Amino acid sequence: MGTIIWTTIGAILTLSVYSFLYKDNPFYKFAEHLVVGISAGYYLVIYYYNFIDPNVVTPVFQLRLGDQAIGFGSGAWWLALIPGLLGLLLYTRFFPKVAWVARWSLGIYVGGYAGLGLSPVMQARVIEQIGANALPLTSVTNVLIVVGLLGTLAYFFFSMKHKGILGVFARTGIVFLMVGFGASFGYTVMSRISLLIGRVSFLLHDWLHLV
Amino acid sequence: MLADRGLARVGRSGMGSVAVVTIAVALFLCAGVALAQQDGDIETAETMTEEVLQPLMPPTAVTAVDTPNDRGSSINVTWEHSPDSESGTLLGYSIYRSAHPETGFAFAGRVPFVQDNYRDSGIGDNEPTYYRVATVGLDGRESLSETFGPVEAFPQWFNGDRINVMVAVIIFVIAIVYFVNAARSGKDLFIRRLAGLDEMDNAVGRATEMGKPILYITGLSTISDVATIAGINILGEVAKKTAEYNTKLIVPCADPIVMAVEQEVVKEAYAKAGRPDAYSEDDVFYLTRSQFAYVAGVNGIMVRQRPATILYMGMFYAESLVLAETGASIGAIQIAGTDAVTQLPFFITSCDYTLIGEELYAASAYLSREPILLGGLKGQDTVKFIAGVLLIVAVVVATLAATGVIETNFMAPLFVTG
Amino acid sequence: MRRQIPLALCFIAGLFMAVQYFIPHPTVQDTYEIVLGWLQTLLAFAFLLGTVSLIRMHFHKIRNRADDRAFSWVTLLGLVSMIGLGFLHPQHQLPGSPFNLMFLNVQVPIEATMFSLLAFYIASAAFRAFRARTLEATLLLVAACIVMLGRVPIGDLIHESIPAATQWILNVPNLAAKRGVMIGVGLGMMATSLKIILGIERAWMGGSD
Amino acid sequence: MNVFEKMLSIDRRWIFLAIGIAVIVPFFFPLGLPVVVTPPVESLYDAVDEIHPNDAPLLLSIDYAPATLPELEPMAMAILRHAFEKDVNVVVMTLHPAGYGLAERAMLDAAEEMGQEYGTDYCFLGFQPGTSAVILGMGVNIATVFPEDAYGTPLAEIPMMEGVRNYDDIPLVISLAGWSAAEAWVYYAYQPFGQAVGAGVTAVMATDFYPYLSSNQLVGLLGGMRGAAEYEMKIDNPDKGVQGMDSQSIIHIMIIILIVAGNIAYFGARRRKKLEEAEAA
Repeated sequence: MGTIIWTTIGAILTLSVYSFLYKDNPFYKFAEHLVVGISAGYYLVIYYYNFIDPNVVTPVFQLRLGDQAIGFGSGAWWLALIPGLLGLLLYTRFFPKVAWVARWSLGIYVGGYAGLGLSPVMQARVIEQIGANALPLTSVTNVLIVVGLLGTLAYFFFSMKHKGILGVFARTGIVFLMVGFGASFGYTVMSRISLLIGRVSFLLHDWLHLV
Repeated sequence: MLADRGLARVGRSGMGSVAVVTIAVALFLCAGVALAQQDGDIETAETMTEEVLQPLMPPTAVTAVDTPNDRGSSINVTWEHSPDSESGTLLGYSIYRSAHPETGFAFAGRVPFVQDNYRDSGIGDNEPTYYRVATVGLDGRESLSETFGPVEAFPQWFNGDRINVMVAVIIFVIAIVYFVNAARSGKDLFIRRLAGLDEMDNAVGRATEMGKPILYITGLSTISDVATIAGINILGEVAKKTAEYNTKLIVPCADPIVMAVEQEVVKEAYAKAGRPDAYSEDDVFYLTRSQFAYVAGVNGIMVRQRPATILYMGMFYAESLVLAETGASIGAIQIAGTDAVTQLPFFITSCDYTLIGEELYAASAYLSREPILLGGLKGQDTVKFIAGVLLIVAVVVATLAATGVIETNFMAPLFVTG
Repeated sequence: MRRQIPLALCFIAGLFMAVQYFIPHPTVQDTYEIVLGWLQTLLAFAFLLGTVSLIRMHFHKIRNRADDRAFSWVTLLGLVSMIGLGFLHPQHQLPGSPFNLMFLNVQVPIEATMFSLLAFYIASAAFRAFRARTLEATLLLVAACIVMLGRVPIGDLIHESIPAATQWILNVPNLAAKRGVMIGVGLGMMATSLKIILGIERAWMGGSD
Repeated sequence: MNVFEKMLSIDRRWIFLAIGIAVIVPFFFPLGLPVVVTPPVESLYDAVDEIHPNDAPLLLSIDYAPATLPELEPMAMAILRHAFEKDVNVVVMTLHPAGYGLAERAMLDAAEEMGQEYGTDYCFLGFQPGTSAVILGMGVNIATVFPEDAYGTPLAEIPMMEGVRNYDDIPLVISLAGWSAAEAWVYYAYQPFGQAVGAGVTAVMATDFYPYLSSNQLVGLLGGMRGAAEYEMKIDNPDKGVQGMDSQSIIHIMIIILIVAGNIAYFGARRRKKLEEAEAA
């Protein structure tokens, strides 16, 4: 019985979303506002239990008497105060006069991820890609791949006019880019239709038991 | 006179570029040699052989060394296959370890018989350890090899497998810093036209004329995607313009930290334009972290607030086309920029202008025309040039090696990383 | 204080994260994991900022008697009920708990349906925008059509070489273009990261000066 | 407004309606659009077809999880129907912890439909953790890895398992998986024991498996919903796979027609406009 009710709720919400294809209407508005609220609440709860609880609350408030290494890594309980403090600094944004203090936390966050965007990126996106493309020019396919890559790289030159030899390469690059984009577009169609088949199957089979 | 000075400048910068490129290539080649030598070291350590034959023949040449370039606590055990491995009578190999050469061997792990190595991890650092490897028959019978040892696990302070990455990063940093400094000293830098960005002014102007808002979306990712940071940088430039024209700017966010940063960016832009009152925190707001719930919300904003201009700058996933098609249906001018290769086709199809890949990262320099940012772009191009040269050299060497003109492809280890 | 400290913190955090990549020693790697944990925890704290922002916007809509204010109540109700169910129900993640049922039967179907709208939009986008105006546009649409045909059985019936052509397009020009974009993007990412670490690009804290 | 301009300004909701119809109709009236059976599917079909009835069993490892169900379950149904139709005995098992219920469901549905009896025509071994160890162990002795079936009956007491000791007594293994399980069967059943292995994988994974086919490490391969549709055509029993491919084919062709029509309209309208301008001048 419970299953039928929940399936019906899911089905009605599914139809409400599809009604948007015709035009904006109260059913869509309802589904939209509901899912924004529900999912925002869902993520607040999930992030609290997955990060704040194990990394801050548990080490600081519950296990502070035990003096073994707890929390993440090998740090002691007081290390858990740091993310807690950085997190609370974010809340200075609620008070306009001291709101700038939140920038300290943001600075660490932005800087930390910027650092991670340096060395691993050089490895995975530059060096290994060049290595994978260092092909012997012993087949037409290999020649095309090398020319295509050089052309695409040339297209991304910003500080020179695309004239002369650079212009020729850049034009070649655009040709490869466009064929590649067309191919990705065509390749994706099938999986998107599978999603739609899945939803229609939910409505006709799981809900209405028609097929 | 002026032309002369210009030429001299070009000459100097040309010399600088050549120097940077040459040093870079040289350093990179050195890194390759170092890597190749490291491989050699490991090979010499493997040449200790002891052959013992027993009824069910055990593996031979058992060797154990500290796992290189790691955080310690692990030893690599290798061996040569037992002759029985061909006969189909083997299940696999069992690895045993002990602190003593003769006694106390404990089971460490088992691998299928197609494997000839095992990484024994989770052991103590700097403790002498002995290894034996046994063949395991289909009937469960085992036959032990000779003992190898002692060997100690220990952590390394430098990951030698990544020396090429480090050298490349250093070259990159030098190139960027060099050209940023050159730009600081007042050099005029050329940058090619980027159609999507030239259109940005018109797009903002159009919204102003129509009295409609501009919708700005930095995508669904967090700051951990650098594309999001690029999107935030561009938002800074856009907010300056909307503040100047007094156009409403709507920025729905999918990540709360991105929201905090974007509120900062927009608020400052309005303050600098002398219109701090025109900024409202309800304009830069959080919707939800959830991908398609966010899309549902943004679609609602599009059809109800009918922005004249929509800008997508950052990291996008499958939602790109849902957003861009809804935007197209309300007749908005749309400019997109992303480095998500899989989503570019959809933006190219549905938007008026699209910044492809690296163009997104060039955008904030292009829009702001700040010399130091433009200098960074020049550095980027230099490294791109180096990458192109290296690729050509590597292709030539690979071709020569494949056709037998030279014996080994000595460029290949350069691109192997760990 | 307002600018120098955040810039300094940004520099230190960035430098450490860039350098740790080359140092496998546990002293550094354990610290790295701890700092990464801090960053994730910081994001978790920020969710309260986001949620307050969402509540405030809808509260303002209700107070200003906006047209759609009834729906603002829907959002607030959904939000509050999920937070309530999540924090009051200790086993909120177990199958069958109210929190989990709401997630599976409200959030999941709506999101899956939003996702499946793509099947419709992909068709309307192709009709509207695939015009052979220029050489580039023509290449794009021809490649898309060939690959589409090559994915369904009808393609084989039209011409037997279509599946092979599809595979070739995916493996050769598509691969070359993707790698080119990837290398360029890599350099762009690194340059942006470096400019942030060195404090050259300061838009994230409201620009320079 | 001429016909070209009308075409260009068509309300996109007509396109949406057409897509919706193209997806819904095949659910009720499968069109059975031509599906060409490709060699990898053909050879897998032949391998199943050649198994002797009521003798050494086919081992079907249903290794998929819910996420890849839409693509892989039609394959399981088609293969089971084929085997049961020919009175080939089938042993069903799974290597995926979430696959137990899915494997059981497909097996029972097909068996009921084809009037097969548990224990004499088919049996279910259930799930064992440790992918490679399970596969290697079964090559030595199935009963050491699965001492009893999924419902607690010792293998020795199951009539159809009489004389089935290891891979020597199994003519064919088929793995249906959206993860590396199918590869594991190649590495640990084909490589060491020479066991004939066939696989069914998702459309995205299929390209990675072609090398195994050309090196004969796999006897046959089903790729995605299309592979399932081809198998359904082979056994003359069109079902979910063919339905899905009906929708897929129709919509793919429809999009291409839309592109062509859009271009005709665009260039037609442009040409007309130019002519009018020329006349005015």
